[in-house]
Amino acid sequence: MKPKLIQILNEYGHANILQIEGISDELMLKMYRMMVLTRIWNGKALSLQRQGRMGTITSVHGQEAANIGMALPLEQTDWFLPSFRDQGVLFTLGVSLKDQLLFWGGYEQGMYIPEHLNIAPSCITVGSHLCHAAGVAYAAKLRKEKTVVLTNSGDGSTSEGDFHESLNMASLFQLPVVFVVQNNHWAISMPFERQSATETISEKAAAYNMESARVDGNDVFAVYKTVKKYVELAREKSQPALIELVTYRIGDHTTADDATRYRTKEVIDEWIKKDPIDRMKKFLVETHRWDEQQDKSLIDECMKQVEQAVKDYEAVGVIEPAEMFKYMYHEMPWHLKEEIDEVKALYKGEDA
Amino acid sequence: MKPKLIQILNEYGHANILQIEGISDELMLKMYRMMVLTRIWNGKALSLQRQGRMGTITSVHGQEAANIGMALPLEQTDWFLPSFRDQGVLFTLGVSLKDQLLFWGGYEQGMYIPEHLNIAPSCITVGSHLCHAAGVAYAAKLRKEKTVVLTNSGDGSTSEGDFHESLNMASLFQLPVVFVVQNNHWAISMPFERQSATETISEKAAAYNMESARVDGNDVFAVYKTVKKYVELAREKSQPALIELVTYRIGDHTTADDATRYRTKEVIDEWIKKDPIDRMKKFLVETHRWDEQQDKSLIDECMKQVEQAVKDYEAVGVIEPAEMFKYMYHEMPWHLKEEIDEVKALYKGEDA
Amino acid sequence: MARKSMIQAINDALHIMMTEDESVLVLGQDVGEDGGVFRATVDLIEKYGPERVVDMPLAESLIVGSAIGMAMNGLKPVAEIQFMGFIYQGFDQTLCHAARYRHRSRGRFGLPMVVRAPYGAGVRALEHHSESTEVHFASVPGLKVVIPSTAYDAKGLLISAIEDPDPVMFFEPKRLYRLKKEEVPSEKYTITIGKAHIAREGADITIIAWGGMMPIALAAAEHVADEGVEAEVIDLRTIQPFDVETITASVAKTGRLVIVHEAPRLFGPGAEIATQVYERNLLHLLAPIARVTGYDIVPPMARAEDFNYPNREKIVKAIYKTMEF
Amino acid sequence: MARKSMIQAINDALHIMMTEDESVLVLGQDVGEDGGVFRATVDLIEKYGPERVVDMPLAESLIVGSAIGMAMNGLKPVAEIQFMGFIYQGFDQTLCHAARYRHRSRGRFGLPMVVRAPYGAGVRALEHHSESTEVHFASVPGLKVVIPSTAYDAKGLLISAIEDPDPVMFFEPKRLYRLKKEEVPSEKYTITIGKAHIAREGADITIIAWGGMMPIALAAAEHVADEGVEAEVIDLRTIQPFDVETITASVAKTGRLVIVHEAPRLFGPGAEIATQVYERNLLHLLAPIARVTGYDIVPPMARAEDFNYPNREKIVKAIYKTMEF
Ligand SMILES: Cc1ncc(C[n+]2csc(CCOP(=O)(O)OP(=O)(O)O)c2C)c(N)n1
Ligand SMILES: Cc1ncc(C[n+]2csc(CCOP(=O)(O)OP(=O)(O)O)c2C)c(N)n1
Ligand SMILES: [Mg+2]
Ligand SMILES: [Mg+2]
Repeated sequence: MKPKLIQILNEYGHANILQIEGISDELMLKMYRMMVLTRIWNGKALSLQRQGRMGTITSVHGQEAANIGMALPLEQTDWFLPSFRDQGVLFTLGVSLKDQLLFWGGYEQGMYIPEHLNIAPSCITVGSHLCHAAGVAYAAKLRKEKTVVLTNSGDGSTSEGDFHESLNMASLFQLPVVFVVQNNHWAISMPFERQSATETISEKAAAYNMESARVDGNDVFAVYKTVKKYVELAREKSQPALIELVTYRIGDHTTADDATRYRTKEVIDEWIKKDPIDRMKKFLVETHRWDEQQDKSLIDECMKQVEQAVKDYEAVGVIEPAEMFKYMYHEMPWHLKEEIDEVKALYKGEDA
Repeated sequence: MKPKLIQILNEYGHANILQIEGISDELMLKMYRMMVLTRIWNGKALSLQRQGRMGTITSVHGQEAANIGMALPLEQTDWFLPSFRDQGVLFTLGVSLKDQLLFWGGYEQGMYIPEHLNIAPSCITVGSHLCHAAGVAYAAKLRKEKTVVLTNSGDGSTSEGDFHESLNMASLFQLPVVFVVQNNHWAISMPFERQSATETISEKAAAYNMESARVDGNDVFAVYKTVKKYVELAREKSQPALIELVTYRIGDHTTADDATRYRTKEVIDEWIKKDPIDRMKKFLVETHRWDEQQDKSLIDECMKQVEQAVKDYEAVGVIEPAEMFKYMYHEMPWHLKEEIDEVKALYKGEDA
Repeated sequence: MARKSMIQAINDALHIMMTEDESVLVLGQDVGEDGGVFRATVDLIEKYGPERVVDMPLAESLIVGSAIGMAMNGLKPVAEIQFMGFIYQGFDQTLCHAARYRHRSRGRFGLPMVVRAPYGAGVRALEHHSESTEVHFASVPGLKVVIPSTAYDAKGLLISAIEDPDPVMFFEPKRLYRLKKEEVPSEKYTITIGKAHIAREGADITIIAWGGMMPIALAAAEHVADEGVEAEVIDLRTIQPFDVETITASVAKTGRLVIVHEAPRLFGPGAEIATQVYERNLLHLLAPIARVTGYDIVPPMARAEDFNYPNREKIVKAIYKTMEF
Repeated sequence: MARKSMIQAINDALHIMMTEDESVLVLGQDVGEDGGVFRATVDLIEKYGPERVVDMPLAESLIVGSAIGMAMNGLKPVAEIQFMGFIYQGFDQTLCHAARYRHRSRGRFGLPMVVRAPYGAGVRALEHHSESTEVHFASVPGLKVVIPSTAYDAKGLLISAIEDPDPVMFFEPKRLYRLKKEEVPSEKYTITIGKAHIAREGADITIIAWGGMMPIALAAAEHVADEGVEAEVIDLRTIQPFDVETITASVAKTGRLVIVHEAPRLFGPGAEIATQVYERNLLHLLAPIARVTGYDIVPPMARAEDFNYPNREKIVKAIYKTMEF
C-alpha cells in the first residue's frame, strides 16, 4: 500500500493555511534564507570544482527544502549523523560554510565539528552510519536524556544490510531515532524503481513495526512539520520513525559523474518546476512576507558570505605532513613515531 | 497486520479433508516415514555426542514436519541451500544418513554432496546463503530453466543484513527463489519477540513487495502444500516468496547449549503437545491408513538404517593430513605444496 | 586471591568495570540471561540489568556499528562477537568506522570500545568456529589488538582494554578458557597494552607466541631445556602495536627466533614480526627466523584440527632447525 | 593492435570474454547504462543486454554473495565493487564463502568468479576512495589476488582471471586508468596468474612493486641508473599466490631488495614477501630489505595524499640506503 504523500506547499507556491499555523514568519524567512544560502554555496563550490579549486563534490541542488526542513526541528542537544548530500542540514545546524569547503576541498580539518554541535563527521560508506545512530540513541535513552538522534541517508541506502539491521534495532529497543531518507530518485545512475522492490521507502517501515511517513521533500513546510512531529514523538515517547522525503537530484551525482549518460533532460525539467526555493519564494511574495527587493539583498548577502568563506578556505594553504598521523590513536605508538620521523626527514627541505 | 496461520492438520490429528485432497496415501506415508527416520537419526546422533562419538550438533527434534514438508515439493533439478537445522530436508532430498553423521562428526568429507543433487553445502554463518540462493536463481532464470531454488534459515537470520539484501534482489529481479524460514521461536537464547520488531516473519515481505505466507510448521500437510504452491509459482511465473514455518526447537540449541538457563520446561511441554509426528500418526491411524503394528515395524526399520549408518560412519577412521590441502584451489600453489611436504615429514611415522 | 579459569577472569573483569564505571556496558548475542555461549558474561544481567547487558539481534554489523554510536555518545561498550568466524560481517564497521572515527573527527570522537571474540581452535565445533585471523585487525591502522594467554593476563588486559581511549579488538583463546585455574587477584589491576611479557628467560633462542600458543611454546621450551637449549619465550600479549623493543632486545641476545601462531602463515602476523626483526637485528641473526603456524587452508573441522595446529613437536623441530643452521 | 588506456583494455577484455563465453556476466553498481563510474563496462549493456550486464542494488554483500551463487550455478560472474573502500561490506561473503566453497563442497563447487575493484590513490576524492588493502585478500586461503600495472597486462590478466576456476580478486590501480595509452593487441590473449614479470633487468638491486607503484619504481630505477646502479624491477602482477621463484632468483643475483607498495606498512603485503626472501635468501642478502610503503594511517584526502604515497624520491632514497648498507 503506497502511503499518501504529505504536502503543505505545492509547486505553485500555494500553502494549506491551516497546516502552516504555528510556523512563525521569522521561521519561514529563516527557512528561505538557509535554502538560498545553501544553493548559492553549492553553486559556488561546483564552479570552484570546475576551476580545479575544489575536490569532487556532491551537489545538493534541488534538495534544499529536505535539508533545511529536517534540520530545523532539532534542539542544540540533539544529534545529527550525516551522509554526504546534506550540506544544507549542516549549515542550518551551525557548521560553517568554510569548514564544508575545506571538507570537500580535500582537507581533513574540514571534518572537525565544533564541540558544541552534536554532529558526526560525514559518513561516505552508504548506510553505515545508521548503525551508529542507533547506538548514539541507545546511549541517550540509557541515560534517560530527552535527546533525539536524526540521520540522513539516500534512497540507495535502503538496499544495504545496515539499513535493515539499524531499523530493526531502533524499533526493538524503541530508540529515539528518526531515520530520514532523501529519496532523490537516483543512486548515481540507478533510479529508485530499480533499486528497491517497493514503490516507496516509507512502506518498508512495516518490516520494523515502525511509524513512517512519506513527504513532499521539496516542500519545506511539510518536511519541517513531519520531521518535527516525529522528533517530538522520539523525544517524548522514545519512539523511532522512518521518514521518506521525496525530492530530486537536479545535478549530476557528483562532479565526477555525467548524468546525461543515463537520464534525459526532460525529467529534470519536470522537477525544476517543482523547485523548493521557487515555490517558497512565490509563497512568501504572494502572502506579502517578502518582496523582490528583499530577495535581491538576501542573494547579495549570501553571495558575500560565500565569497568570504571561499577566501578563508583558500587562505588555509598546505597541510603539514605530520598532521596525517595525529589522530590515529590517543597516544602515538612507536611505529607512527618512526614514520613521522621518516616523513619529516623527507620533507624537511620543503615548505610543507 | 499479523497474517493468518495456515493449518490443515491440527494438534489433535484432525485434518481438513478438503485441503488434503491430492495428497496420495503413498505421499502421506512417505512424509511420516521421513519424519520418523529423521527423529530417530537425530536421537541417535545426540546420544553419540553424549558418548563422545560425535561433534557438537544441532537437534532438529520438533521441526520434522517443517523439514520434510519443505523438501517434498522439490524436483530433482531444483536447488536447495541449507543452513544447519535441516537434516530432515537433506535426508528427504537424498543425502545419506551416514554423510550427515560424518559432517556433524567433524569430517570434511561429510560436506560432499553427490553430483546428482543440487544441494549446497551447509551454511553455518547465519543468513549468508540467502545471497547465494539469489545468485543461483539468477543463473537459472538467465538460462530460462524452470528451476526453483529453495533456502532454509532460522528466525534469527531475519535480523542479518544479508536477509534484507537477498530478498530485495529476489523481488527486484523476480527470481524463482522460495525463502523458507523456520521460526522455531529461538535463536540460541533469544526468543523471536526480542529478535525482531515485527510479530511475524511473513509480514516482513511487505518491505520487498513479495508474496508471503505463515504456516503451522508442525503440520506437514500445511507446510507441504504451501511450499508446493510457492514452488510452483516460482517455477511457472518466476516469482519469489517468503514462507514462515511456525515451529519450535524442542531441544537445546546445540549439544553445547543448556537451554534451562533461559527457558522453562512448561513452554516446551506446551509445544510437545503440538508434536508434528504425534499428530500425523494420530491422523494416519484414525483414518485407517496406519496401525500400531506397522508403526512398530517402521521404527525398527528406521533404527536399523540408522545403526547401519553409524557403523559405516565409525568405520571411516582417520583423515590423511594431506586431505586438508586438497580443495583449496583447482591447482595447488607452491606454498601449499611446501606445507604438504612439511606435514608429510611430520606425520610420516604415524598411522595418519 | 582465588583460583580462576580464564573465562572466569574475563567475567571478573567485566564485573569490576561495570561496577566501577556506569558507562561500561556489554552487548552481543546471548550475553544476557544465557551469560554468553562461553559464559563470559554470566551474572552480569542480574546485577546490572538488561539495559547495560544488552542481548542484541543476530546482526554483527549492527553489534559493532551500534557500539560505535554508544562510544561516540559517552559509553564504553564491550561488544561480544560470538566467534571470530562471525566477525567479518562487522568488518566494514570495524575497519571503516571504529578504527577511523578519531581520525575522521580530528580527535573529537575517540572511541573507547572493546570488541571481544573467542578465537582459535579447540572446541571441535563446525566450520567458522576455529578461526585465527587476528592479522585482519592488526593490519588496520587505528585499531589495537590484544590477545591474553593466561587468566591473570586476561583480566588485567581486558580492564586495560576497557579503559583504553581507542578501540581494542580483544581475542580470547577459547582452547584456554577452562584449561586450568590459576591465582587471580580479586581486586582491579591493569596490564599495559603494547608491552610484551617474557614468560621464560633464556639465552639461546627466542620464541614469540601469544594466546592459545603460549602453553605449547612453553612446553617446547621445557623440552629443549632438557637437551641444554635455553629458550626465551615472549608472550606478545598485544599484536598491534606490538612491543618491538622487547623483541629486538631478546633477539639481540639470542640471535635466533621462532615465531609461533595459529593463524595461516602467508601474510600472517608472523611476517611483520619477522620483518621488523630482520630490519632491526639483521647483523645479530645467526639463522633465518622460523615460523611455526597454521597452514594456508580453511581451518579444519574436528577430525583434522590437530594436524593443522602448531604443537610442541613442531616447535621443537623448528627450534633445532634454527639452532643447527 | 591499437593504443589503449588501461581502462579501455579492461573494457576490451570484458567484451572479448562476454562474446566468447555466454556464461560470463558482469554485475555491480552502475555497470549498465552508466558503464561503471570509471567506464570499465561501457557498451556492454548495449551488446549483451541488461540480463548479462546487471545493475545491482547498492549492497556489496549481495554483490559478492549473489556472484557466488551465480558461479555455483554455471556462470562466470565478474562483479565490480565501485571502490576498494566499499568492499568490506562484502568481506564475509568473500572470506567465508567465495574463498571456501571449493573446499567446503570437497571440490564440487569451485567458483570461477572475479571481483574487480579500483584501488589506491589518485582520484583525490573523499575518504574511502584511496584504499590499498590488498593484504586483506592476499591473506585469505582460497583467494587469488591479481593487480595489473599496464594496459597490456590488465587485459591479459583479466582474461586469465575470468578463465580461472577459482575466485580472483582483481584490483585495478585507478591512478593508471587513463595515465597513458599503449599498444594493446585487439585479439584475445592471456597472462599467467602467479607469474611475475621482470620489467627491467639489473644486477645491483631488486625492486618489487605492482600496480600503481610500477611507474615510479621504474622511474626510480632509471634515476639510479644514471649513477651507475642497475636495478632489476619486478612487477609482481599476482600478489597471491606470488611468484617466489622469480623473486628469489633475482635476489640471489642482486643481494639487495626494495619492496614498494601503497598499502600501509605494518602487517602489509611487503612483510610476507620480505619474510619469504629472508627465509630463502638469507645468506645472499647484503643488506636488510627496505620497504617503501604508505604509512600506517587512514589514507589521506586530496591535500595530503602525496605525502603518504611512495614516490620516486622515497624509492631512490631506499635504494641508496640499501646499496650503502
Ligand atoms: C557502501 C558504499 N558503496 C558504494 C558507494 C559509492 N557510492 C557513493 S554515493 C552512491 C549512491 C548513493 O545513492 P543514494 O543513497 O540514493 O544517495 P544520493 O547520492 O542520491 O544522495 C554510491 C553507490 C559508497 N559510497 N558506499
Ligand atoms: C553470522 C553468525 N553469527 C552468529 C552465529 C552463531 N549462531 C549459530 S546459530 C545461532 C542462532 C541461530 O538462530 P536461528 O537463525 O533462529 O536458527 P536456529 O538455531 O533456531 O535453527 C547463532 C547466533 C552464526 N552461526 N553466524
Ligand atoms: Mg539518491
Ligand atoms: Mg530459531
